[in-house]
Amino acid sequence: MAIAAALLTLGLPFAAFLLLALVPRLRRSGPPAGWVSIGAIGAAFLVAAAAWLAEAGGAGVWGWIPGAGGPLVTVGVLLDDLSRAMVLLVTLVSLLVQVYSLAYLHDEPRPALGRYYAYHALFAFSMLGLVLAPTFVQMFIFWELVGLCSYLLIGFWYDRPSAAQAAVKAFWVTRLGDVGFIIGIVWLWAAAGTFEFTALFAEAAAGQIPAAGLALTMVLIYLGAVGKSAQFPLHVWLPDAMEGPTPVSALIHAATMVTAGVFMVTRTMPLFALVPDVLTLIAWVGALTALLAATMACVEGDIKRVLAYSTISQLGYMMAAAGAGAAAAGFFHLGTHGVFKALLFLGAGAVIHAAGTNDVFRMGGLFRAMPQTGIVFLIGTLALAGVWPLAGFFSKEAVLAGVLHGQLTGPFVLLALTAFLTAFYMFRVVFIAFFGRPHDPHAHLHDPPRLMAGPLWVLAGLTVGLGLWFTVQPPAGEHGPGWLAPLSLGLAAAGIVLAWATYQARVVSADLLATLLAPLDVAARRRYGLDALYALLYRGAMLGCSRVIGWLDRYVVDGVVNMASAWSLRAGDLLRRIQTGVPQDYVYGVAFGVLVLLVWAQWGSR
Amino acid sequence: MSVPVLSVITWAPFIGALLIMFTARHRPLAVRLIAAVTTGLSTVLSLWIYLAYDREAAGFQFHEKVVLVPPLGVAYELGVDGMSLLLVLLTAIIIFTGVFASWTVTVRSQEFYALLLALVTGVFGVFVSLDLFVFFLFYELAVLPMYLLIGIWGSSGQVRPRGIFAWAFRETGVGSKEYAAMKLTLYLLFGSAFILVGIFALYVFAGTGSFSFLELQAAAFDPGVQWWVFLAFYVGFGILAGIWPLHTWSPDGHASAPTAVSMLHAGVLMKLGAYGVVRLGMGLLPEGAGALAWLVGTIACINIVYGALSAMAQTDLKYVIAYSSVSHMGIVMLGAATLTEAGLNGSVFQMFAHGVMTGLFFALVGLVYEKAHSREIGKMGGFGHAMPGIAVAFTVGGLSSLGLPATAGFVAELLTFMGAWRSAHPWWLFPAVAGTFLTAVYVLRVAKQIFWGPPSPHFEHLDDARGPEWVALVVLVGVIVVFGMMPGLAIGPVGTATMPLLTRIVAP
Amino acid sequence: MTGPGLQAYLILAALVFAIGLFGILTRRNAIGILLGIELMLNAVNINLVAFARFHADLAGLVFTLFTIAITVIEVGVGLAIVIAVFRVRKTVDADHLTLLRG
Amino acid sequence: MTGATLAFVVVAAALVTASLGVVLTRNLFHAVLYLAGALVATAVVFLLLESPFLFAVQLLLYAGGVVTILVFAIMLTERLVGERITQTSRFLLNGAVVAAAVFVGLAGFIARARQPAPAVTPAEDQVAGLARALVGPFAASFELLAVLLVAALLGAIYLARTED
Amino acid sequence: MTAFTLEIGLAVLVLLVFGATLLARGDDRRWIGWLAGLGVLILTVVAMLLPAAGAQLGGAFVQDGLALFAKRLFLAATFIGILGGLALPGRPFLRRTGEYHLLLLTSLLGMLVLVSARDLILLFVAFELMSIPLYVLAGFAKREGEAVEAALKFFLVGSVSSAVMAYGLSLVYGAARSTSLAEVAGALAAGDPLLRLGLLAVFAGFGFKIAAFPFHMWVPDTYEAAATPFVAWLSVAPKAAGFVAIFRVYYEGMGSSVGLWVPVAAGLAAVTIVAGNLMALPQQNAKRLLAYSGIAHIGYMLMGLAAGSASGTAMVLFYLVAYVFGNMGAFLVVEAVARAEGSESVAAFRGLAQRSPLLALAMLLFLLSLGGIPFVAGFWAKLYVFWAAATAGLYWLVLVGAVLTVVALFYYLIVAKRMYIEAPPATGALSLEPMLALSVILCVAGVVLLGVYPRPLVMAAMKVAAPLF
Repeated sequence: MAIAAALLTLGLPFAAFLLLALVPRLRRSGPPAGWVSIGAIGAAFLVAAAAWLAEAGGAGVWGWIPGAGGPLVTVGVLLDDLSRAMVLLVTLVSLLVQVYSLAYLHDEPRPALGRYYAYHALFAFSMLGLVLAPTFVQMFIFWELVGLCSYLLIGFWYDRPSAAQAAVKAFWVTRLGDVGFIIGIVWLWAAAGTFEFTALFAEAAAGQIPAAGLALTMVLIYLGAVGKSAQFPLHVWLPDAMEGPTPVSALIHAATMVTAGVFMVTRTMPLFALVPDVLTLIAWVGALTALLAATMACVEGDIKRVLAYSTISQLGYMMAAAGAGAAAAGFFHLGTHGVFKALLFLGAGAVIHAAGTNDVFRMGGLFRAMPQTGIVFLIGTLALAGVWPLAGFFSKEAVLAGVLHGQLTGPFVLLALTAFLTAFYMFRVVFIAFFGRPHDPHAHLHDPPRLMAGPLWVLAGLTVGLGLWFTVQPPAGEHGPGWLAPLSLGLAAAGIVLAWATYQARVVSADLLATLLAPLDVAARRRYGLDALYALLYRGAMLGCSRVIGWLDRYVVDGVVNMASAWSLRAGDLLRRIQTGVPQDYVYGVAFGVLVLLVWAQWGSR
Repeated sequence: MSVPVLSVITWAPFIGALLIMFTARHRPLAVRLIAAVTTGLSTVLSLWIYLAYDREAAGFQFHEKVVLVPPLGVAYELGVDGMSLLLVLLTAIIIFTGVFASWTVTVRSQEFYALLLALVTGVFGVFVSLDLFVFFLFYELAVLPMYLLIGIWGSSGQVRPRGIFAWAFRETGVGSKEYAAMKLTLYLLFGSAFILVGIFALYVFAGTGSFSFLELQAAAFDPGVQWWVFLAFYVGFGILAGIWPLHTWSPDGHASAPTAVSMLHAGVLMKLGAYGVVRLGMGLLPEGAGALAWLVGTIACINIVYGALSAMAQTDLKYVIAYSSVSHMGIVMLGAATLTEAGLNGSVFQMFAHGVMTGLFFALVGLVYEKAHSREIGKMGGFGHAMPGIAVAFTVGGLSSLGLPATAGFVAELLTFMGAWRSAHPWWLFPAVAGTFLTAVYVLRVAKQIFWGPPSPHFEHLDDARGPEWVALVVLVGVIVVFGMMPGLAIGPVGTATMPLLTRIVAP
Repeated sequence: MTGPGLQAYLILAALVFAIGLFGILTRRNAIGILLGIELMLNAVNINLVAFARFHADLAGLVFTLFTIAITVIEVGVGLAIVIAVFRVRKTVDADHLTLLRG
Repeated sequence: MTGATLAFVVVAAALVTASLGVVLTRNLFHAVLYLAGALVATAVVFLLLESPFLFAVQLLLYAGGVVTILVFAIMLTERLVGERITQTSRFLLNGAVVAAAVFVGLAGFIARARQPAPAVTPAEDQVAGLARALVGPFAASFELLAVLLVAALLGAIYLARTED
Repeated sequence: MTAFTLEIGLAVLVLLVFGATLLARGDDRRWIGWLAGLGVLILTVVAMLLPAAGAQLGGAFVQDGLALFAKRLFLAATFIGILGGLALPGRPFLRRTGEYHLLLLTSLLGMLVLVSARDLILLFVAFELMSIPLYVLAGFAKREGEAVEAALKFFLVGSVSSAVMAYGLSLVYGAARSTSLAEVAGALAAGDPLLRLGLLAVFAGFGFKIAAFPFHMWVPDTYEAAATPFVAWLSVAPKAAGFVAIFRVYYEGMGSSVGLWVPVAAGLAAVTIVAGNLMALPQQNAKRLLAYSGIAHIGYMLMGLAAGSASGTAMVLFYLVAYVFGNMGAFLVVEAVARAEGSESVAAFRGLAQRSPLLALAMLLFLLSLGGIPFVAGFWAKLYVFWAAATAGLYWLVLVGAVLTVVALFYYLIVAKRMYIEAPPATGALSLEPMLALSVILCVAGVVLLGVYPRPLVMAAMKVAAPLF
């Protein structure tokens, strides 16, 4: 039953994709295509929900690449608590986002819309496949496929050079991580002889996996997560990915795909558990990522990019938790974050939809103009800031507790600082965009249509509801010392207050802050020079190297060949000059021949 | 097996060529129809044998044998095993689609199709012949018509003579189609000399007075002999397989060749080289192969990275694709060199995958060129609007070539990686993986430059693929995806062929 | 009687042979070249007769007869060709006959 | 030194001088006369080698025939030119070097050759012997020679004649 | 008396043609050519049926397998040559057909005898009988400046070489004390330097005849200027004769001394291959191109000679046959094109494939054969000589040959390019004399048959070559 359910959730979006891909007429018709995809994902959601309620579990594995001794590579489905929850999240957010998109993109030409939904269906399929993967190879397969979808959706407006560039950049950077991932997978296979999680975990438990090089292997595998989950230093693609349509950002670059890395680490925790040092590394990297992203978010003016940085920062949280061994907490945060970050993105979408700009400084006083949006956005913000009693508060506290429990003081400090910054930059946006003076009083701003509002309210409701649910029934797992909750709340409050003081009450001058923290400010605005570095590496190292090789190939390797032939041509031309046409010279030829023969006979043949 | 199905597959195109030559004078449509029908027949039959092949029994099936020259031990002996099965199918697919892809050839189309079909007979013959002598004759038949095909129907690019050998470039006229045709032909004939030497050496040293593959397989050769002969085979076939540094015929040749010919040559003929190394080299000379695997694999690694980087440097679309072939043939040779089950299966699978992929690429490039009349990537842009179908197909091909899962390319590369790490030289894994990343870089770059971004001002009234051309695209894309999602289709039979081969090499 | 040995004759023949070759190489006039050829063949005759004498073998003399005859024939044909050349080209200077070259 | 040797030296000197004259003199006519001289000297050499018959043949057929043809040819060409042909030489030095080299090469061999003692008695009556040889073992060659003569004559006539 | 059948038959034919020449009247006397052709055809048939016979004339003349093999080849080649030349235009060939064929046949007679001669004198006479008519034939178009110039050069180089040869023969005779080759073989063991010198000098004479570098210099000029069908014949028959004579003089019964000639032959082979192929590269005149390529082919045959073994000899014989068909064919196609286009330059072949596909195809086949591509005779020829040289341990020589083969393919493909790739200057098929066409067809047949099924000929060559060693 469980397997059937899993296959069904997997199959529905795929069917939708095939339908849209292979029936051009349907695809070009636009909205109907959208409804096909929505219907499929909706059904998938129902199935997932049913499976969730029934707590159905089970695994099925089938051979994929045959080999002499049994299949070499297998694929299948693995439905357990982890994947169940993730499936639920993915289907839900996908459903909401797809519905939302229908209104958000109603101006798009119909074929484009059809294409959009084809991509979405493919993405849903791929993401589910990743979540349900019982083997590393399958995970990698869908890992790449979601990457492909993200590439396609970022480049949805493919005639915008910036979008095209962003899409390619996203693909390349994540691919860079995947290089490590695939190598790690192969190494693990060579060491353990299988790709299947259950078998691997069993071996890990039995300590049959040779420890030699295992750490490096796991680091390489983790590299995949670094790329996908935008960890430092491979996070550079995520902000640019905001070139895609906002709903895409909500779905792929906030709620689901980017969390795949966290999911993978959580999924394979038994293996990472074998190498504590790697876990510590993961924790530190996560915490660092969280802080850096937060600082960059503080100086960003583009509302979507702020959210993108906050996503990175929150992913850092999750990774830190996983690294601290509190995978559950990390996953918990993954879930809640998925909900309220989707909410924030969709809200931002509504705002952008109305205001027609991403720049917060060209917004203002939106709250009055579009109260619904304002409210849900505020809810999301509070949740993200980790204010009681919203979902974010609990998951964030769980993460901090986990990190603390892991004796990782350094990361903990960084994360705490991040919590403060999070509250600050989010409310910075809120105050500027929603409460500040209207930037353009004459603009006719209005709340979004029902199709967009609906999903917003659903997500808002979830955020609140989950929060209340947890207040009533605290979640299982780590609980930090008593001072933890007040601390986090305090940090959040401090952030909010600072933001209010700076951008609403204006008792503190933003410029003053900037000048005070000048070096940090500049560095953050420059994105810590990482993008520049990558650009340099790409242009200088890779393209430069390719030019050199290309030149060598054409003008040396091939040059030698041409030179040989050219030389023969010239030699022939020179040699034929001996054919002077003068008879006596021909006799000379004979004479020389005779001479050579004589000489040879004299001395050559003793 | 009452009907000599392999012979039919092999000679059907040749009959087609004769028919075209003698019946279809000045009737272009008839020419195309004959070509389509005969190649279609081959395709259907190859599909049929592919399904009818008994995988339990394995070994060589659909065996045919007619003694030609008894005293010399030359016989017309045909048969397919899992490996040749797949490649026969590949050949059929490529030529069938190639006929449609070059539907618009107008100049001297009669001769064009005749030569093309004759060439294909040679290719089929190489894959199915079990007699080394006949094998060689087919091989030459597959190589020679190329000269005219490129020389007559090719297109010239321009190469600016620079660098230390500039004078030589001027003298040889680098870039012109005549140059490309000449270079390709001379190179390949030069290689075939090595092959011939190798074959005769085996014939002599075996002393069985027979060219039959099976009998030679039974013979045991002295290791020294094996070393030398394998080297000869490696160089001879390797030239055709585009091994570095003997690959320089391929970019020029493939860039200059007309669409169908590029498809066939990059798609199938280069595989012919790899096939030769695997079938004759490894199949007959296990110890030689074992002793020289290090060389094959190392050079293959150079191919992968070097080819990818060279492709990245190109500004001419066809050259990009051509160099990508050089890079991907590296994967093929690497897989073979690993001498592991995964690697060898991957190698053979990559022959197939890359064949289809490159076929698709060259078909698309041909279409783009035909519509835009330019191969300069720099000038192109935003073609996605005008030719969405081509854009999609190109993307699929590109994804396959960068080894994206659910395309045939991924399976091949995964298997090769696995094999490489399990091989005697694990470090081979790194260049191979790096290659896939570099591929991602240049392929996406090119795709973005051509199809994305705002429409380029240089071109008006571009349009999408039309009528017959769709056949090529759809079939090839379909094959890439289907085999990418169900690799078992191919690996199943291939495994039956590769395993015995490996057991002979690894466990002497 | 003790006359000069075989070698003396052979050396003499070789000398004449070389002189003939010299003439062929240096003469411009076609007829002059013919004369050189004559000398070379003449040297052959000296060889033959000398050998015949010192081996007391008739074959050498027969050989000489043939050589002489063939020489005459060659001269005849050669002169005919020279005359034909002269008719068309109005010169017998061999080194002006360079229409064909390379 | 014996009389035979003396005779040889004299004849040899004459032969060599005549030969040099052939290849060096500027006047073609004189060259031919020198050639005649050389041939005669050769004939005398034959005589020294006790081959009277060949001496005769050489004188009559060779010196006579060849020289006559040559003179005819020269006169013919000169008539065609209309003035006396003086012939010049080219690259004397190169020619001399090459010819000398050839001579040295040959002489080197000859010097290394074994020195057979002269057969005491010359062969029995030469003329009869030759006659027997020509109809005997060498008949075939003789026939061929005849064919060759005819063919060459034909060819020569064809080339030399003025008509068509 | 069957030993002399061919020679006598040919002599009779010569007399017939002679008589005809005397009787013939009128301005078009080409019927004599038909007569000669018919006669040669008959003789060819006879030769095919003729059995080998033992030594004659006290060993001076031998009709063994080798001789018979060679004679069949000469006769066949001559037949094709006459056939191709039947329709030669131009006054000399119309009016003096008699002389033309008479000389051709006498030269042929010389060849027939040459390959049978085991006596120095007979050898020399036959050699001259073969050569002297050729000088005249080269200048047969005596009103053309080039023709007579070519004849003069041919004559000068030829007579100098024959002088050298005669000188060598005299030394050989002197050292062997006999004119019989059998004695020579015996004497060589004694190692008299004079004998070696003599044989080397003789080799120079043969070198001229087979046109090995550097005795080749008359070849391009003569080929370019002389009448093409005659050149086609000249480029194969005398060379074959030269090679067979070389086998007789240097290999037959030499026993262990054979090794003596290997370095000479190998060296000559190397320089000839290199020089011939390289010098062919820049040629623009088709006949000149073929002339140089022919020189290169001589080099390849010398490879087989250098093997100094029965198999090597056999391979040379096979090569000769393949070469006869391939080279004659190529020259005859040149003649056909030249007659239509009025130009013998390679450029005249432009677009031939579109005007006369079959003629172009024939030329392509000949070129491929000369280039040594499978399915056609030349492939086997090259393969076999390489094989022979390799078995003799001359790997360096094989390498040189193989590399230069690529060069050769280059210029052959250039011609192919002209024919197939370039556009024709005019449209409409070329007009082609039936007899010329027939001769081309014969060559095609030979090239293809040998290419598809070389075995019988190889075996025959093996059989006739074996007794030499």
